[in-house]
Amino acid sequence: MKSGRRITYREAVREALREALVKDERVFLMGEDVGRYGGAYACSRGLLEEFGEDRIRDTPLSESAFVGAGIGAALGGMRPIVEIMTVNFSLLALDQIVNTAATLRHMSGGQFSVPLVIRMATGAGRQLAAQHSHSLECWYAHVPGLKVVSPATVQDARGMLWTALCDPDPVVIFEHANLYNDEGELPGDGDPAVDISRSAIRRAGNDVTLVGYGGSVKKALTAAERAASDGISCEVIDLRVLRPLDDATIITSIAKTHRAVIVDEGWRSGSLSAEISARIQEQSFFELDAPVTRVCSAEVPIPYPKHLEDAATPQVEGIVAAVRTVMRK
Amino acid sequence: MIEFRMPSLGADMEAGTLLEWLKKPGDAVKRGDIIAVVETQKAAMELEIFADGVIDRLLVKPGARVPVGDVMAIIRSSDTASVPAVKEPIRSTEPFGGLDASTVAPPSALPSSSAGQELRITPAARRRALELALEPASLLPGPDGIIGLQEVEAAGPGAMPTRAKGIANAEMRAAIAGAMARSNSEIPHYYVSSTIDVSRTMTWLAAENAKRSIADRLLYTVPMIRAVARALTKAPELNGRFIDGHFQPSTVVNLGIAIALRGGGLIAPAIIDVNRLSLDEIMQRLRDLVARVRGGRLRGSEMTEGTTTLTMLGEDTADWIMPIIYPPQTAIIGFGRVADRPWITEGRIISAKTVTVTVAGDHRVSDGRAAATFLNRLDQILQEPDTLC
Amino acid sequence: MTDAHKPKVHLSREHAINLLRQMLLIRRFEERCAELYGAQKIRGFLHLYNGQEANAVGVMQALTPEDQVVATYREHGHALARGIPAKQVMAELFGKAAGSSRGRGGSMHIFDASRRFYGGNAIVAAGLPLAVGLALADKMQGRNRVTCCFFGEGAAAEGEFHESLNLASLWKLPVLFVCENNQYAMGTSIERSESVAQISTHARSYAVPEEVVDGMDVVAVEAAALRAAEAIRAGGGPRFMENLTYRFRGHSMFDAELYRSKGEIEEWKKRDPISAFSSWLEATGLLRADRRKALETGVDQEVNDAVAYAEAAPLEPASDLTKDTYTPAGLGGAP
Amino acid sequence: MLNVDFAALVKASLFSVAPDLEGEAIDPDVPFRDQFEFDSMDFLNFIIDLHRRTGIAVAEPDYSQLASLAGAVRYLKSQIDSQGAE
Repeated sequence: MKSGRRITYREAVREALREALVKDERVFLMGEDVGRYGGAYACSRGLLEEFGEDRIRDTPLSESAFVGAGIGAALGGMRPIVEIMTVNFSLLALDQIVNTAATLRHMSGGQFSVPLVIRMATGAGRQLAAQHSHSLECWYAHVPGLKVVSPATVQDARGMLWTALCDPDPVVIFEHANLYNDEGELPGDGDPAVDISRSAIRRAGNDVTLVGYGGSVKKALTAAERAASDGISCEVIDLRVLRPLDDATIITSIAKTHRAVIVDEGWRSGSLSAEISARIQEQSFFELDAPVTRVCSAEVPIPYPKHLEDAATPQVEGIVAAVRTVMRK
Repeated sequence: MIEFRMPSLGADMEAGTLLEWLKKPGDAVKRGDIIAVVETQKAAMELEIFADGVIDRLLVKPGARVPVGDVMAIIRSSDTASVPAVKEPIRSTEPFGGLDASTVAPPSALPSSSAGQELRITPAARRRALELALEPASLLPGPDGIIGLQEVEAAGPGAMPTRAKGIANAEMRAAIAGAMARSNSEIPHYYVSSTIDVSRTMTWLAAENAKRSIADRLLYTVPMIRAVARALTKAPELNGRFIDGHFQPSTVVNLGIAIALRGGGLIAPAIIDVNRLSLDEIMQRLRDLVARVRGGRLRGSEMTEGTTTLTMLGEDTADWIMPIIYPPQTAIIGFGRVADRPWITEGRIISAKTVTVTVAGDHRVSDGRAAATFLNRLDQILQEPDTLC
Repeated sequence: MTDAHKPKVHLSREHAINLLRQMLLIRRFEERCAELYGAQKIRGFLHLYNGQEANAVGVMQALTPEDQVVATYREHGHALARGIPAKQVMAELFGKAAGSSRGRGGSMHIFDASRRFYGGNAIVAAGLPLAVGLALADKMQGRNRVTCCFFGEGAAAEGEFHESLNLASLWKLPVLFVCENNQYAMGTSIERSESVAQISTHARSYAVPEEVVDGMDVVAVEAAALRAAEAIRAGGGPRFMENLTYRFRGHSMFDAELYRSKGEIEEWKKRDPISAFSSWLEATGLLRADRRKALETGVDQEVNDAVAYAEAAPLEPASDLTKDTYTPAGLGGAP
Repeated sequence: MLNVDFAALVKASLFSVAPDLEGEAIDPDVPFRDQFEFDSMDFLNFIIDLHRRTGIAVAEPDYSQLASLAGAVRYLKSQIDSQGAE
C-alpha cells in the first residue's frame, strides 16, 4: 500500500475539482472569481489555465442568475459545480435553490432531476463581522430534496465531491473557512471517493457522546482530550452529512454513554443541534442519564473584535464545561 | 333547469353578500353575462353566468349572505349543447386526500412522574432501578438532588450484574397481586388436607446428607418436591391449566415453587418437568430459582409454564396452610411445618415427625376425591424414601 | 426592424385553421376554468390567459419539438399551444394523479419532460435564469436549438431579469426572451411600476437584439418569432420580443379589477385576437362560416372531454406523499 | 485461627448470601429468621460459606445453634477450642 501523504484541506479540494473535470467533460466550475483569480480561497488556482474559460467560468456578481443557470445547465445534461463564495452570499440564491433545485423533481411528478453540486464556504472565526460570518447550514439541511454535507477532514474534502457529482439530486457542500489551511492525512492509493450518507466516530469513548460537524469537529476532539485527563471518556462523532441525518450512529453511541453534548456553530434557536437533540429525545429517551446539552453560537450578529467573536462562537472551554455538566461533575 | 350557485371567487372565500341582481325573471341570458353583484371581504365582485337561457326564479334577496355553493337562482336552459350539470361541489375540501396522521409517530406514553415529593430521577436510572427491583423512592439522590445511574448502581446488589434481561420484580409483584384477586373471586376453591408421618423420609435425608459434602447437601424440600410431582401423576385433574372455559391436563409436571421476595410477597416460578430430574438436579434448580428471584432475573416462561404449585411454610412457622390457586392452574399444594407431634402406631402413642398437607382444588375441574387420591399416593411415597432417588 | 427582411408567413388554409383552432381551444379552456373555479373544482391560484392567446400560439409555431420552453404561472395557453393534451392540463388543475405533474403542481406548475416544457413558475422572473442555464448546456454540448422563455412585463422589475439578460448576452446563449406586456403587473399598471415603460429598451441595454410586436395579431407574432428563432439558430446569441397584449380577465380569480376601467377592457376586446383573425380569414375566403361553427363544436367537445376525464381521474394516494422527493437509486445517469 | 474476629467472619458469610443486608444493624441475639427474610435455602448457603471460610462443616443437628449471630460465634469458638485441644 503506497504510504499516505499529508496535504492541506485546500489542496484536497483542488485535487477533487481537477479529478472531476478530467473524468467527465460534462463537469464545469462556475462562480465568482473561480477562474482568473483562482478562487476566493485559492481552491481553483491553475484550473483556468488547464481547462479553459468554457469550463472554468467566472461569473458576474449575480448569485440568483448563475445558480439558476447552474440548475438549468444540470437540467440540460451538464454536471455543473457552482461555487458560491460564502454562505453569506447564498441568501441571494435561496429562491433558486429552495424553490427550483430542491423542489423540481417532486413538484414535476418525478419528471426532472437536478444533478447539481453547490459548494460554499461557511462559518466565523476570521473577524469578518456579522454579514460575512454566518453559519446557516441548518437552513439548507431543513429542505427536502437537497442533500447537505460538511467535510471536516482532508480525506472528506478530497473524497466527497465526486460522490456528490454522481448523485442525481442537488448536493450542497459546506467548507468551513477555518479548515482550508489545516493539513491532514490522505490514504496512499485506492479510490479517494467517500460516502455521503453516514457519520463517523473520530474518537471512541464510553462516558459522553460529543456530536459535531465541519469546523466544530476539531474543537470537539481537543475538548475530548482535555476531558480524558479529567477521567471522562468522550466519543466524538463527526456528522459528515447534515441531511439526511445518520441517527443510527448517534443512537448507538448514546446507548453506551447515556449522555450527549452537541457542538453547533449555528445560533441555538431552530439550529441543527435542536433537531438532533429532538431526535435523541424521541429515540433514546430511556437511555438518557442527563438532558442533551448544546454548545452553540450566542444569539447575536457575530461581532467584529476577536475577543467578542470568540465569546460568541463555541470554544473548547465551553465544550469541556458542557461535558462536565452532563457528567454531573 | 340549471341551478345558479354562489361561485368561489378566491382561495379563501367562504360566502358573499348579494348587493343587487342585474337580471330579472324572464330576462334572456347568454354565456359570460354578468347577472349579479356580491360583496366579498375584498371588494364588490360581478357574478358571471356560464350558460345560455332565461332567468326562471331568483331565490335570494339583496342583503342576504350566501355561502359558496348555495343555489341563488334557477335558469331555464335554452342551450341545446347542454353543459353537463356540475356535480355538487365538495363541501369540505379534503387536502391531500386525508393525510394519514400516523406518518408522524406520536411519542409513546410519557413516563408517569412519581407521586408525592418531586423525585428527580433520570429515565435511564428509573429503568435500571426497576431492573434491580429497587423502589426509586427509596434511593438516595446525589449531592445535586438527582438520582442517576450511579446512585442506582450504588444501591443495587454489590456485584454490578450485567444488564440482566429478566422481568423486573416490582412489575411482577403487581401482576401477581392482580391474578390472586381474580383467582379468589373466579375459582371455586375446595380444600382437602391430611397429616402425614415423614419420619422415615427425614431420617433417610439426614443419612443421605451425612454422606454428602456440605456443598451437595439437600434441603428437606427436595424430597418433598420429588414426592409431590410423582403423586400428581395419579391425579391428573390437579395438574394442568384452565383456559377459555375448559381444562387442559398437562402430560408433564411443571411444579411452581413459592419463593419469598426480599421486599415481601410470594412468587412461584416453575421447575419444568420435575419427574425427569434427579434429586441433585432438583436441588440445583431450586438454588438457581431462589437466586434469580432475589436478583430479579426470572424468565417469562418460568412464570407461565407452571401446571401445579407447591407452597411450604418454614420450620417454626405454622402447622397448616389454605393457599390460593395461581390461575390458570387448577390446584395448589400447601405444606405446614414439619415438627415432632404425637402419633398413633399399632395402638401406641409415639412422637413422630409429621406435616399437614392441604390440597386446594378448582371445583370446576375436580373434587375432594381427586385430592384424597393424591394425598394417599403422597403418603405411600414418603413411607418408602429409598424410592425417591 | 425594417420590413425589408421581414420573412413573410406562408399562410395556407390548413395553417390558418390550425392557428384559429388552437386559440379557440385556449379561450374555451380558460372560460371553463373560471366556471370550475367557482364550483370549487379548481382551487388555489388561477391566472387565465383570455386575450393573450395570439402570443403562445404565434411563438410556438417558430419552435421545434427539440427546442425548450420555460413559462410562468399564466401558462395554460403555453402548455396547450406546446401540445400538452387538454385532458392532462385539466386533470392537473383538478389535482389528480393523471395530471401533467401527477396533480402535485396545479395551475402554476405544469411540466412535460417529453415536450421539453420546463414548467410554469410561481416566482416572478425565476424562469429566466433557468432558461439561460438550459441554453448554456446546449451551447457547451454543441446542440443547436432554441430555449424560449415567456414572462410578463412585471419580471422586468426583478434582479433576475437583468442578471439573466446580461449572462445570455455575455455568453451569447441561444435564448428567445418573450415578454408578454399586458399592461398590468398584478394590480399595477406599467406606468406606475416601470421608469421605462417599453421593456425591450432593457434588452437593448444588454446588447440583445429586440423587436416590439402586436401581441393581438397571431400572424405578426408568428412572423417575428420565426425571424428571432432563425437568427438564434444562426448562432447570433439571444433575441428579445416585446409583445404588446392585454388580458380580458383579472390578474387572478380574486381580482376586483379596480385598477382599470370597463371602457378600457371593451376597447381592447374590439381587437380580440380570435374574432379579429377569424373575420379576416372569412373576408379572404380562407374560412367559411359553417367551418367556424364546426371548429367551435369540436373545441367545446374537447374541453368537455377534458373536464370529464379530470373529474373521473383518481387522486394520488397519500402513501405516495414523499415519493420522488429524491431520485431513486440507479436512475439519473450518473457520470 | 487464634484471635480471629468471629463476628466479622459470620457477618461476611451472611452478606455473601444476602448482599442487601450489608450496612444493616444485626441484633446478635435475635435469630436471623426473625430479623429479615432468611429461609432454609439462605441458611444452607450461609453454612456452606462458613465452611469455605473456616473449614468447619456444621452437622445438620447443630443447625439450630447457629440460628443467631451470637450463637454462631459461640459455636465456631467451641469448634476451634475442641480442635485445638485434640
